[in-house]
Amino acid sequence: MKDVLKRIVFGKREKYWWMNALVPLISILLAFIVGAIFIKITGRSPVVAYKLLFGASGLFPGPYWKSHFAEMLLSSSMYIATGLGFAIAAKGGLFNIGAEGHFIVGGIAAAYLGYAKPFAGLPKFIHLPLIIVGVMLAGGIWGAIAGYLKAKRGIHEVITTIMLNWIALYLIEAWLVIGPMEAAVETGISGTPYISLSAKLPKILPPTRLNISIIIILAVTFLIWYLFYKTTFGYEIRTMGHTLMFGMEAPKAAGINVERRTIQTMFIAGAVAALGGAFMVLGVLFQYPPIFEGGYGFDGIAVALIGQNEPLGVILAGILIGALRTGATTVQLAHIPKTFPSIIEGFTVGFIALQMLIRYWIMKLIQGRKKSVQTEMGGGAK
Amino acid sequence: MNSNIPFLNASIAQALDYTAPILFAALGGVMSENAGVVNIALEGMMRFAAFFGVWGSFVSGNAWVGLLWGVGIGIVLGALHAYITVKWAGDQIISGVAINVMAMGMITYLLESVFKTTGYSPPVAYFGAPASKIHLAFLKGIPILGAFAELTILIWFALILVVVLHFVLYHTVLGLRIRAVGENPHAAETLGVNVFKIKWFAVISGSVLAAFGGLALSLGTLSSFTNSMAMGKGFIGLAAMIFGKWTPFGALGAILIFAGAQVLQLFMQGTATGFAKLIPLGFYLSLPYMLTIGALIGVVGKAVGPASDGVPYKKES
Amino acid sequence: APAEEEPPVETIKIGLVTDVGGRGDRSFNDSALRGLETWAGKVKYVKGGGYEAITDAEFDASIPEDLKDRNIQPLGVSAKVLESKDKKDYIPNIASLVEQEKCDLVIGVGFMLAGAIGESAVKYPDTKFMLIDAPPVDEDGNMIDPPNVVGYLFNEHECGFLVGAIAAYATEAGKVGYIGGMPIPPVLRYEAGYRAGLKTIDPSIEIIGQYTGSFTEPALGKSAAESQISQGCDVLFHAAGATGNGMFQSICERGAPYWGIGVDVDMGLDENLCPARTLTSSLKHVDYATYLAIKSVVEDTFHSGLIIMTLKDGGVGYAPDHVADALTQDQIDKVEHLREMMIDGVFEVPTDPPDVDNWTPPTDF
Amino acid sequence: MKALEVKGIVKQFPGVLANDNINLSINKGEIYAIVGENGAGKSTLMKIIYGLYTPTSGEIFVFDKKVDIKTPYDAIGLKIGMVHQEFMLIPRFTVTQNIVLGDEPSKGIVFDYKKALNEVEELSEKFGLKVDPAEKVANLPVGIQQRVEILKILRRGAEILIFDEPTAVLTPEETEDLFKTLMKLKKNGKTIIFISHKLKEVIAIADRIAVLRRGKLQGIVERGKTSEVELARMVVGRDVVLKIPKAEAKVGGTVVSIRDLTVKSKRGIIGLKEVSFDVCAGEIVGIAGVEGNGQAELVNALIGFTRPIKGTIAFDGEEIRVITPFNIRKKGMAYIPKDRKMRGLVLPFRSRENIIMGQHTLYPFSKNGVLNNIEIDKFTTKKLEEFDVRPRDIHTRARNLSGGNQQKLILAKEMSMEHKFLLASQPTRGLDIGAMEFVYHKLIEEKERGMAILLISLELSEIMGLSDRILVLYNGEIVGETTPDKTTEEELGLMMLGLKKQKRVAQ
Ligand SMILES: Nc1ncnc2c1ncn2[C@@H]1O[C@H](COP(=O)(O)OP(=O)(O)OP(=O)(O)O)[C@@H](O)[C@H]1O
Ligand SMILES: Nc1ncnc2c1ncn2[C@@H]1O[C@H](COP(=O)(O)OP(=O)(O)OP(=O)(O)O)[C@@H](O)[C@H]1O
Ligand SMILES: [Mg+2]
Ligand SMILES: [Mg+2]
Repeated sequence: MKDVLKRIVFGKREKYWWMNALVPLISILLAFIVGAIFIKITGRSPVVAYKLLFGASGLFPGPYWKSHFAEMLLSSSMYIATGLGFAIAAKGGLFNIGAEGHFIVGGIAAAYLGYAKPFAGLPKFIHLPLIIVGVMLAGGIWGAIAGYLKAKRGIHEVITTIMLNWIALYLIEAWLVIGPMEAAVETGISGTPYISLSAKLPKILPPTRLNISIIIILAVTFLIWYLFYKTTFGYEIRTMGHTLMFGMEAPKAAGINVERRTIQTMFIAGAVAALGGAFMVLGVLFQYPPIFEGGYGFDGIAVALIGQNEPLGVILAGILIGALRTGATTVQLAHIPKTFPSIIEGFTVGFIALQMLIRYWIMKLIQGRKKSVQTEMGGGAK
Repeated sequence: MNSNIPFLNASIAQALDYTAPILFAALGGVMSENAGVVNIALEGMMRFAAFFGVWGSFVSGNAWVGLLWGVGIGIVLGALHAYITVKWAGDQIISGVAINVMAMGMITYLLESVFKTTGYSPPVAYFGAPASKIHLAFLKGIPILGAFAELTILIWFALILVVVLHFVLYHTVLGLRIRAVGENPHAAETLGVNVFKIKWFAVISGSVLAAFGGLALSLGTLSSFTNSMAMGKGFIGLAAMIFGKWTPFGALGAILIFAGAQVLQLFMQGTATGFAKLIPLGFYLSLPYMLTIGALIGVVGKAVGPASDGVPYKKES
Repeated sequence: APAEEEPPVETIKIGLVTDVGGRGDRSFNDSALRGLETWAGKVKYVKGGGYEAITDAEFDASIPEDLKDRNIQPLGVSAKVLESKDKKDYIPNIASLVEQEKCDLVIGVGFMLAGAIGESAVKYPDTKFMLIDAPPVDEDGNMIDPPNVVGYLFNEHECGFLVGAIAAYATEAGKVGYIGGMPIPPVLRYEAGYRAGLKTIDPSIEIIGQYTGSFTEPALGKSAAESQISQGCDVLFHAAGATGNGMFQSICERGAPYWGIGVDVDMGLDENLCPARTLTSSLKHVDYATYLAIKSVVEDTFHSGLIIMTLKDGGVGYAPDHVADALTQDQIDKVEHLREMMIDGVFEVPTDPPDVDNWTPPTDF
Repeated sequence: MKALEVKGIVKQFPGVLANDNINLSINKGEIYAIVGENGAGKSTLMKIIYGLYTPTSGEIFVFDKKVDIKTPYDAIGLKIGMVHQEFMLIPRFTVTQNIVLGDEPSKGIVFDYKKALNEVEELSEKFGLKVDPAEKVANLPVGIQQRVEILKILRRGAEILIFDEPTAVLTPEETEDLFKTLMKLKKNGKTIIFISHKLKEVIAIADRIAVLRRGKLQGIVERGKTSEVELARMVVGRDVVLKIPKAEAKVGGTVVSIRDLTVKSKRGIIGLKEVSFDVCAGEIVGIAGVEGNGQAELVNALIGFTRPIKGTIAFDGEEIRVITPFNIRKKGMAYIPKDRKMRGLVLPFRSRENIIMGQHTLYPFSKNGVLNNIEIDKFTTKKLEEFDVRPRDIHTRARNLSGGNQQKLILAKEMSMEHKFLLASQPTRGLDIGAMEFVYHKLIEEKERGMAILLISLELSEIMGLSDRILVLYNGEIVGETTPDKTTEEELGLMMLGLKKQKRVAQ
């Protein structure tokens, strides 16, 4: 997917542009092959496993397809959100491990705005947008903290985002959810109160749970793409992406306000990742439970990387992972542990990392000369 | 007063016990990143090693065999990471994430296949057993030093490694070359330093260190593998390495602050009275993390890594 | 007795959805699985999935002391278990158990599934559902009572109270520890009961209580235990899931005079923990509840509603483990007497830790 | 005896034929110069000889033996050493560590730093290249850094030394030192290949001169058998007016005025002491000085990279309290940085993206925050033509441009930007004479359009030729102010070394 959009903007530039699309596909294919071998080794049947996996993945029509399809898109929308959270920061040369934190911050914000008095009971067309805005603000601010510390204090974002993840977790689950925001426990079910009807994401494919979250995230993704490749703001962020990590100062010298952009980039990253948490609360759980157990944040990194940090790529990768996870629970019926799909996810990312090798193979196929491969890389490498 | 000495020592001992796994991971990071290869797979490597250590100890009934298995998987993963990032100049972040994700899936899968459970392994021979600890009776009762009276061999190893690694990096030819490769591989190459060899070495030895981190957890602190045991420790190690400005002693310092706060936090919770009782649990639990950021803002400040850390090294064509 | 009659021709299918803890949590997920697989199904889970039958010996061994007299017999049902990796999985898991596996009864383990079971119950009126630790709720979190759902709650505070009392007698230091995972309702009920029990026997006993913030971090559990021990505690009780393994770890390393108290299941029987120094365990018979629910389906006596499992009906209790070694017969009798009193409703045990302070303990026992 | 021979070397880059069948034969003990336009293929050829690039075809002979140089390691083995256009140094390491790296004196595995220090000491004595072995390279001015590079290759017993534009970054003094060194090396029988754009130098020092153009060998001239003019014609393919056109300054109002500016240097010592001066519309003020005497500090303060510890900077009569590159550029300042790669360009970006950096927010490149690609491409095409950036392709990544062409791209970017004040720090570094001439004309043009220009340069000829007023920086202070017609290069030289002060014209 790499550079696809660059090409849309700049016209076909790289000689072997189609490679950028082909490589991830081959990576995924290889991952499934290796995955099959792995199952075989551990004494199970790859055929059965994949049958179940894909049968229930929602990717292909089949029994109960509708509900699987719905479940797939439900997860995908969350993976895309956290994936973008990572990709956006990466575009600006920032290494954001904070999607996990942004996710739960988004969750709690959504829950609060969803049940708290002044808001709850507003008409849906006001309440829902209001929640979305609030969620993005909350997640954005949480992200901006890391951005601020990076910009003003030069503190490495890796540290701050990791620490902020844990701080968010504990402040939310060991304070807010069991304190100020705790529900009246007469049902014995703790966590925050449930959100009002007006806060729930409208369903779009009854009787399934599928709701507008996927539409929202697709829209957001488009906006992000537009931001990056069509606006001066995105242009500035990309100049940082190529220089920040290597201590180059060209953008700053050119009068680009790098500090502010850094903070803004982290804000946007946080805001988008937070949407994922909101989707979980507004569309699936309807409350913030005592223990949230996201995990979406870290998978988001994988999603972003499989998608080569490009908006379109993130969408496709998000759908892939969403499908794998949806099919995941059903493979248990063949007595294959539910985590099997994340093995495939791992292999996929692995082969993506090995794309130089894959490119080299492809090149060899087209014209078995190593030199040309290297020059192609020298010329086209990021 | 004297009555507090045992408690003080015990607390320090706990802090050290808590430190060891993270410290190993951080040192692993120091090793490979000084050679210019980012390793965010510390987390996954710990998890792999924690499991294989237990597995080895389980089948052999001998903790040392477990140790070997753990080191073995460390080498394998290191080789994988090096093959991707050094041989094929692949993106180091992507490669690292790949290993982390695989660790999540594969280990659960193996745990299930080997021990028929997705939760825990049975207990195995380990280094934390009172018998196998290093006993320095003469230290007992001395304030602070007393904490070192009964530590596992792995904790000692971690502490000694800090010194060793410092020596290697800053006082040996190898160290000079490692750092040169991390700073400017092209310069190093024009002087005939074999950049690739150095990177391979640093990455593999780095991940072996990370592997020890996993072992310190499953065969040091505990005696079994728990599916979620290494959760986040590798990343804390990563953070500590950066906090410590990519130096062994720096990392140690960072982790001691963190582990200290962790122990303190638990203690304060337990003995909270009066006003302290009103402080929500969340603030106690997040104290170590807030403290870390605080320390960075207040004291440590800006950290700059090796100049070409994370930059894939490709020969010009 | 119903157990004597032949199992029905086409076997009844029971589905079970674990919460994210999953199989092998050595806690209530495993407990529920015992009720379904070991007791109702008389099978055991084997490598690579699948089941194999177990011998009568194994079967009898699996039944805890305090349930021996409750006539637990195989029900010849077949089990379908789905683990959940994520909260989002509950509903799809239930759906595939109902739609694909055509299960007669679907069991949801843990209050996390309250919503999922609630929704599904409405969606699939012809399937029966059982929910552990909570009543079913609808999309707005309101308790509902569909005709096809039975919910089981447990009085953790009652068994917590008993182990508290035992701890009070067992401690020599006059200082005991409590380790919690996250302060969620069941855990809080345990803590409240525990504190109440201690207060009843000897108000002067000091309690050091710590929350590790996680149910899955044995290393933290160990730190907590070490910290409490180094502050002079000699009896430790945990309600922290896997985190608690760390507590038993340090108990095991130190041996006498330290005692550990297990939670949910009889951890004194768990070879993997520390049988030698497990004083007792506060039992929460999810297994028995599960068994009862299945039985009601098999015998077609299923009733919807909310069932609260108490000391009286064997829903909760304490495991004998090493109580006899640590306590004098006279003390044991006192504990037993307290048990009677609770069963007879002579006194109530608070369910929220803060309430313990101004709660007046029973005296004449 | 032939030291080095290349036969039919061809190097094809995607889209660019950098070297086209080049044949050279270089005798042992001679100083062999290679000149040519930017992008002619000089560096490429050298990199091939040093094993950094693999040629598409062609053969190399070293001391009459056919060799196959795959890596710099092979080159070193063949006693070939190279001082690169961009230095290959590790700033965080000390001079000594940099020099001994790869062949370290050691006791067992332990790095014997003391021994290394002595070795370097001796080495610099032996070749008369003064450096402080214990100093961090980051703290060294380029001149000294280059010495370190030379010592590096000498220590490896190099017989053939390649210098890629060594003088581009040097002050006249440093250049003279270097030439002394080169002659000394020549006496010791070393062979030297020397790339430069400064034809005067080349004629002064080289025994033979090869001229490259568009990747082809244009011709080889013997020492003394050519003149600067003639050589220039060979290089550029047309006559070049090396004399800088004089234009009378129509001095307007003050644009920038600096008062007792005091700035700390990277190393925390005071690098600039209480400097005061004005730059007016329509004049070029030249700053002469040996590198490391505060130029960097002055530049950093003006562009807002470092905050002065004392003093004020006023723009258009209005004092600016806190200067950031952002707000100062808004006020209308353009800046040609000395360091292309660090401050000039985003290397992975294409020409079209680089050239708008800094003005991307302005119409027509963008309108309410949305980029207008058609306009950008039009503009880029025009500018590449105007500033003769090669290749013309607006999609070339800056990374793949030759040094000189990168510099041209920066000039195109900065000079076409809306501005009142131009801060030019060594604007002609690495340019061929053709380009140099072009830049001179541009600067004069600017001035006539009423721009205020502050020119920082190590080239006295440049300073003398272009400036209307000359300020001499020494040791962080302005030790003299004069005008080209009132002084000579000699006098300036003395002032730059602090040997001669001159009363300043009162402000
Ligand atoms: N890695 C590369 N990929 C593609 N083209 C390249 C690469 N390196 C150099 N070129 C092209 O090869 C040509 C020669 O470059 P080279 O650096 O040898 O020029 P040069 O003579 O050194 O110019 P200068 O005097 O400005 O340094 C230039 O047109 C440049 O754009
Ligand atoms: N180790 C050394 N050996 C000899 N001279 C030195 C050494 N270190 C510093 N100097 C002198 O110190 C002066 C200041 O160097 P400095 O690093 O300030 O240059 P600079 O102005 O920062 O370089 P630039 O303008 O390229 O940024 C130089 O003139 C140099 O001659
Ligand atoms: Mg060049
Ligand atoms: Mg200077």
